[in-house]
Amino acid sequence: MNEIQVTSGLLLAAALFMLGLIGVLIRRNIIFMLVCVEIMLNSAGLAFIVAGSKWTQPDGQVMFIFILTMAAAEVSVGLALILQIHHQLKTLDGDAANSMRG
Amino acid sequence: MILVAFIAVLMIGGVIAWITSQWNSILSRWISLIALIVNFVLAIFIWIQKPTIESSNWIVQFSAQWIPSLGVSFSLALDGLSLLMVLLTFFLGIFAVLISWNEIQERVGFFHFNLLWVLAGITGVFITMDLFLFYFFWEVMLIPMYFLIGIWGHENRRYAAYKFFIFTQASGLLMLLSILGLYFIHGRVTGTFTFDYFQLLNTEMPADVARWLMLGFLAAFIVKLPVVPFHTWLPDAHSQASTAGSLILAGLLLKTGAYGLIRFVLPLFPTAAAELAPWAMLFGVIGILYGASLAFAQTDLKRLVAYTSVSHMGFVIFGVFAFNELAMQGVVMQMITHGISTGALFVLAGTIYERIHTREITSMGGFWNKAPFMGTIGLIFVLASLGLPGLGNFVAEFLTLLGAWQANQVLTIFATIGVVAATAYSLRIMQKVFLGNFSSDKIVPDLSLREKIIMVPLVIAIVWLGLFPQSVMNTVKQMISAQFNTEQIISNDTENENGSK
Amino acid sequence: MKLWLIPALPLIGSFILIVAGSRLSKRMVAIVGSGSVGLSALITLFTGYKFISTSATSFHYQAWQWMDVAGFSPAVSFHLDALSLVFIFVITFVGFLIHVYSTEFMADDDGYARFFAYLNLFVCSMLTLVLADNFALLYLGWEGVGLCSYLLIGFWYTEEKNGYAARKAFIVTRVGDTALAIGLFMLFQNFHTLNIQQIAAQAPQQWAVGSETAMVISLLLLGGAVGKSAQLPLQTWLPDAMAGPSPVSALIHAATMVTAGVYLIARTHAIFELAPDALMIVGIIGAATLVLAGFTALTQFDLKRVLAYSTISQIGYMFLALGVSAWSAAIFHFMIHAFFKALLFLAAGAVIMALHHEHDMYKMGGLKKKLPIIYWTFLIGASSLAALPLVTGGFYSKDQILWLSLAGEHGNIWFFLFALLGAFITSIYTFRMLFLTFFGNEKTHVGHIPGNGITIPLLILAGLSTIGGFIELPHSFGHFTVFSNFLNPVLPSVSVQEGFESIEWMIQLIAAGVALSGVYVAYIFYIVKPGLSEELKTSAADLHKFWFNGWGFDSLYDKLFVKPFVFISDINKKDIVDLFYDGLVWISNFFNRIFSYTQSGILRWYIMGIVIGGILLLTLGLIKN
Amino acid sequence: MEVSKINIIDVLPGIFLVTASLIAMLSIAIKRNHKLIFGLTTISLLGVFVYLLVYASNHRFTVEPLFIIDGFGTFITGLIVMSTLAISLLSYAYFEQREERKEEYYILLLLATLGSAILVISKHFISLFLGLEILSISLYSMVAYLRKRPRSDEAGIKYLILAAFSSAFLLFGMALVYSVSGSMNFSGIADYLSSANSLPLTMQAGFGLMIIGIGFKLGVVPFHMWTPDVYEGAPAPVTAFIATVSKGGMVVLLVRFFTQIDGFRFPVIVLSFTIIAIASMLIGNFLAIRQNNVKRILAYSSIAHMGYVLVAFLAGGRLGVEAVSFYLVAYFLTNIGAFGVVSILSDHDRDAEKIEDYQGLFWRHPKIATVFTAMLLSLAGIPLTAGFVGKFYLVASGVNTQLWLLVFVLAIGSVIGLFYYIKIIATMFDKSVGTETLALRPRLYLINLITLFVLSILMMFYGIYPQGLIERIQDFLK
Repeated sequence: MNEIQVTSGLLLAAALFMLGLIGVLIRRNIIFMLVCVEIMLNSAGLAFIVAGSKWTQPDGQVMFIFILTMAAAEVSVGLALILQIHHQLKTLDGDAANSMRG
Repeated sequence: MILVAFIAVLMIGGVIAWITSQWNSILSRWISLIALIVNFVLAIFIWIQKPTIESSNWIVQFSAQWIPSLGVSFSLALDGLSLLMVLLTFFLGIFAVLISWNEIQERVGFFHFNLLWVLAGITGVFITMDLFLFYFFWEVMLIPMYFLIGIWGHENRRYAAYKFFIFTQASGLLMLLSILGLYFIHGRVTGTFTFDYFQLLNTEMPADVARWLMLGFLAAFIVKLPVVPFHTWLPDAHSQASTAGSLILAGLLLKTGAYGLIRFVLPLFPTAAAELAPWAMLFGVIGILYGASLAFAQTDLKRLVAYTSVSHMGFVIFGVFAFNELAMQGVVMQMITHGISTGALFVLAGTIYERIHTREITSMGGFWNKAPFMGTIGLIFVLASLGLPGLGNFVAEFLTLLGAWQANQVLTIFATIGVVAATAYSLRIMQKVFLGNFSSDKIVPDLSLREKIIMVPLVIAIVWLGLFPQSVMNTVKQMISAQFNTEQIISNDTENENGSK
Repeated sequence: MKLWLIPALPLIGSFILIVAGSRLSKRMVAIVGSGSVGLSALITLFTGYKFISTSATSFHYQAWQWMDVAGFSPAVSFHLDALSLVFIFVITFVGFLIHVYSTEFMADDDGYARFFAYLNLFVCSMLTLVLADNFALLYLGWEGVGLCSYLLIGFWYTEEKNGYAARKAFIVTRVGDTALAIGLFMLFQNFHTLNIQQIAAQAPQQWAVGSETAMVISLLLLGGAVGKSAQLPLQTWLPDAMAGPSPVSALIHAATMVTAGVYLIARTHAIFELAPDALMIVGIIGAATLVLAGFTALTQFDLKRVLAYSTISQIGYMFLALGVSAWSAAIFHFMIHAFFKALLFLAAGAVIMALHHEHDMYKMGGLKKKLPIIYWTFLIGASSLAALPLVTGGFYSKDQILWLSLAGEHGNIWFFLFALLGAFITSIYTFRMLFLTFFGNEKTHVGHIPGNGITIPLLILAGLSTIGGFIELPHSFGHFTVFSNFLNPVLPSVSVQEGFESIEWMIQLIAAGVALSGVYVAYIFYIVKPGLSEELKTSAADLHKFWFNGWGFDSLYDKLFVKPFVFISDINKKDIVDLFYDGLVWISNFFNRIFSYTQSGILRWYIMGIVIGGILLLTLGLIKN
Repeated sequence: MEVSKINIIDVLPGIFLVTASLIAMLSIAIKRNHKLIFGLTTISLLGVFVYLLVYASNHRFTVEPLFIIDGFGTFITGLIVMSTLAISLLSYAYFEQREERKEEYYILLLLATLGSAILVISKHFISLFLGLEILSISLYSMVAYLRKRPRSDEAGIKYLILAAFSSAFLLFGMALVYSVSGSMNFSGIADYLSSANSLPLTMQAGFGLMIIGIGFKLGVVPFHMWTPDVYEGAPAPVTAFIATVSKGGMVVLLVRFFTQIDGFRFPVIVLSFTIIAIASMLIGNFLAIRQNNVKRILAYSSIAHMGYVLVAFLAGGRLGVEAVSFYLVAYFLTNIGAFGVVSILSDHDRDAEKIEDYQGLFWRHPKIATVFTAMLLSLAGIPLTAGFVGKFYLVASGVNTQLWLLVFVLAIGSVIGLFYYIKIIATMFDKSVGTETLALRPRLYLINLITLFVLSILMMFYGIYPQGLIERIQDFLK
């Protein structure tokens, strides 16, 4: 894989990352925030794969699999928590969960 | 070993006093009293054995490993200056216990624990010869002092305690930086990393580094002393603390600052200190006059006395930086006599507070009529405070000024004017408290036997120091002249070296 | 050698009275109080006899080494020579008489023991002052007398204004003491000792006449002297000091303490002689003070204040004498003045006591018959003060000063004219006082008739102020100079300018005439035409007020020093420096509020925080590269 | 990679912890028993500690390519394990009196410990990531463990989203670094960097993003905002865990990573960390001064403390690492002690977090108050406490490398910090209001109290006689 392709691959990942990041920032719904975080994680995974292919190593892909696993675990815990939040606050608005401050 | 005993007796005594108070509060009072008397007798014993130190500078030394990997040792030593300071500590400590005999009724055990630990910290500061250990003790005395102010103080105690703690801690940290700086510089130059005072003496370093390091040390000491404009913790702390607290603060804690100047700043950084001297003296004079002017305005008796301390401590830094034996002897005398006289004034303020429950001098007056004994004692210490010859403070101030005159004449003139201001505020105390018409609606009984037991030795001490100061001066003579001689030798050496180059 | 006993006895007396005074009976207190000074006087007599009989130049006794630091080694040691002998003689004898007087005068006072304790302490301090062989010990005595003066002026402490007067006295004199202290520092710097004899011996070798250092030191010493002796410009405290009991005024504020300045200058004449300009200033201060105080005395109505201003004025004469190097004349006038002024104060005290603490002369009168002994003794004292010729001690002592102020080697016509004017005013106000008090109609009922305790000291003092003058008679009139011969080893005699010897008798005549005409003026104004003085007072009301208030010095100092000092300390009561630290606290709290605002609890804020942090971090990287 | 016998023994602590958590899970499936699980946990932790003491203390080796088991790592692993032990002792009493099912907590605790232990010894991005995520995911659940409490859930979700968010940064950064250097091994990156004379922009961006991820875990400014909320919402023992084990593991990783790649050659990195350290020390302390919630105060103070640690980190060198190690010991002891006090005072409904809860504590429960006072003084760095020696060490390392600005800010920060530590102490020594008794049952109370006593005695001991610990640390670092 030549240098240009690596750069564009990384740029794609970065674009995805920014997309996720902006999503987290502008979304108030906690589930969407979670989803956007997942996008960011996956963009990082993509970056790993691009980098791995640049060096023709399997490490990047190994890492991607770990990221996927971790994201899954995280989402499972996250959804459970969101359920609980919804149970208590009757809303999924992230900004509503602000009882602690100062 | 006797030096370790000094500290150990106090610390252990404090713990025992705390524990026993669960069963009997009187017992804990007695325990702390006995602990202090034991120490005082020990110290007197040393003094009698070595009234004048002729051959060696150091009377007793003790050294043990502590944290060898950092070059820290548990090193204690006693020379004339330390001995006097330790004596003063135990002497005033005894009265601090006695004066709080009735005043402190709550949490007696904890009170005595703090009292003894603060004294232990102060003792440690006076006898340690390891800079790490010095800083250690320097900080150890803060916490119990904080409690003494913060728990048993007057209405605004919390604010005062905060202020005291933060001021001293902030300046202490700067000193820590300097200690470490010195430690590493010495380590780099010689290869031995050590906090040992004797080895750190004569560390070679560039002039500007020495200047900065000295400022760090100076910060801690001039806040403690205190030098205007770093004095504002003092009036609050002094006026809000319980009587014993004020006694210890004024009598002893301030002296640790003066002691530090003499023990560390001058010997460690002779050249830098000499450069600073005119400024330090200037600040001393400002302190003398500023403190006096503020003392004159106060209506809170303890606050008034607190500002007199600011004024009197101005003489200390003024004298220390005059760089001669006369002024230095004056400073040492000032440390002792101020401890006694101001301590006594605070005790007096405490006894008055016990009687009428206010510190406002506007609601006092004419107490001589009801309590002539108290009046006489008050008169004597007011006179001591204005520097009347025949009392110890005069010797101190006169020697300081006489020595300072050789160093800086203009500033000495202003410092001498401070004595006039001292007259104004001191006599104001006398007038507002003891003279005039008796105007209080409270009953003011004369001093009780216990209070007389406190006051009479203080009076004897201050008169004795005024008439026979030589016995005290002999004790530090060797130490002081050694200090100035070595400095001369050093400067000669460097001159020679420069010459040979 | 019992020299140390002289100051020690009063000290012991004072100590006993302080410690056990409240438990002793009044009789015991009187015995201890007067006895200790009496014993002291006896020892003085004995010592003086020994001193004269062995024709020694000095006795010396060292009690102990006070301090010994780096060459500064003052000892508590006493030095007795002719000068100090004159002083301790006056102090112990007049002191003893005043003690005896006080046993009756103070008999009804609650603070009986306290009074004698202070008085004894004063005598001890004063003796230390004049006996000290070094300046440090002298300073101890110097401050000690100041303290006792403070304590005794404020003796009746329940009155607020007494306390004020006492403090004023202490503080004003301390201003002078500061100058003195600095003078001592300079002396030590130059001689490496504070021993008076050594300095006196070395000074002429070290400095040439007119040397600048000598000049500065002399002026500083003068500063101390001016404060203690209530001379211009530090004279304001003495009139207020009359708040103390009359024996105190007699002893401290007339006979002894206020003349300490005279003693100091006489003692250090060796230095002053090296600074002719300083000496000139001494003379000018003396001349100005004596006239100023005289005019003020003319306008006072308080009996004791008249005497106070007259004291200032008379010490002015002594300073004038010192200024023209007429050392022994100054000391002679000191001694005579001590006798007659103590007498006047004690008599005035008796009058005031008899009239139920009435101080106003205009409310007195006609006491000649009621209090004959007081009247006669007062008359003797007053004549001496007015220097009525031939029969009074005051004539001889003052005449000597008048003569030397003109004819002495440093004398000049202006000094003489001032002194003459002073003499004229002196006799006017003296007799004004006498006439107002003892002549005319009785205006206040006489209560207490003085007993022996009061009258006997008065009589003795009256005797002394009369015969005291005869031990030193002028050249033109007997030429009997026991006193100045006696002092000669210590104080050099003054030489008279060429061509003046012949006119000495003329000067004496003028002086006598001036004194008598003063009496006549007083007689016209207060006996013959009593209304005249009132007219004069109203026609020159402003001037009268100005004089009455002591030439406005008090209000001037009040505006210049006291008010600003009090003002500054009052506005700064809260300590302006603290504002800075309050500011630090405020800033911390301000930061706290700002940063707390970021902790909003809202998740997206926090994310934003991280993002902004990240952007800053990355930008930083870009900039750095 | 070849897994040999020796390697199994070498990674035994990890295996031990995993096994323990599995057994715990199984035992829960059979029968719920709080005491049993608790016993299992403590025994397994003790076992790991004994293993480290006996076997690893004089053993240095690497497990290629993931782990390096050196003295530093072993030491901190031991510290982490012992801290977890203390926390589990505190947790037992804390959870015993709450209704929720308690047993799973210990599984999470063991796993989180495992994650932290892996972080400490990892030398590869993969192990770093795995360790971090094992730690984080366990922590999400632990933070929200008391799910009936709204605050606990709120803290959990905040922590989860923010942690995942920052993980994404970390990962992306790692990917960038990897793409430039071609290695995920620390030593490989170091090799690359040593040949490169300047930092490529991509690499720099990668490090920047990694710093965000690491900074978040450490809770340093400006990535600190989660700290107070999570500290407040989490159960007190969990807070103790976050404050100590979680942050400590990350500190060690940071030290290891940047020491290995010698990141201090690059002024950008030094500057970034300097700014972060200064901001943390100042803002952390400023935030705390008017705070009235004890847990939040401790949270803000931990921000500042991480700033202090960064000073020693930036100082680097052997003294720096020594300082970090010593400071971590002191900091662990102190923080566990402090949160232990909070948890011992907590009741069913809420944690004892308001400052009013401490009003006059000294006169009601002198023992607890004394412990708390000692802990706060240690945090403030007052002598006779380990915190003092620790701070002294930090300052010493800073002065040694002449980081005057940082050291100066450290001093200022300490002074500001004093204010709020004293505030708590002053409140405890104030006049007492009421005399309510503790919610804890006597026996549980005793366990906690003994734990706290042991902690304070250790803390004091290291404060008065630090020589032993220093020698031990120096031994390990050889």
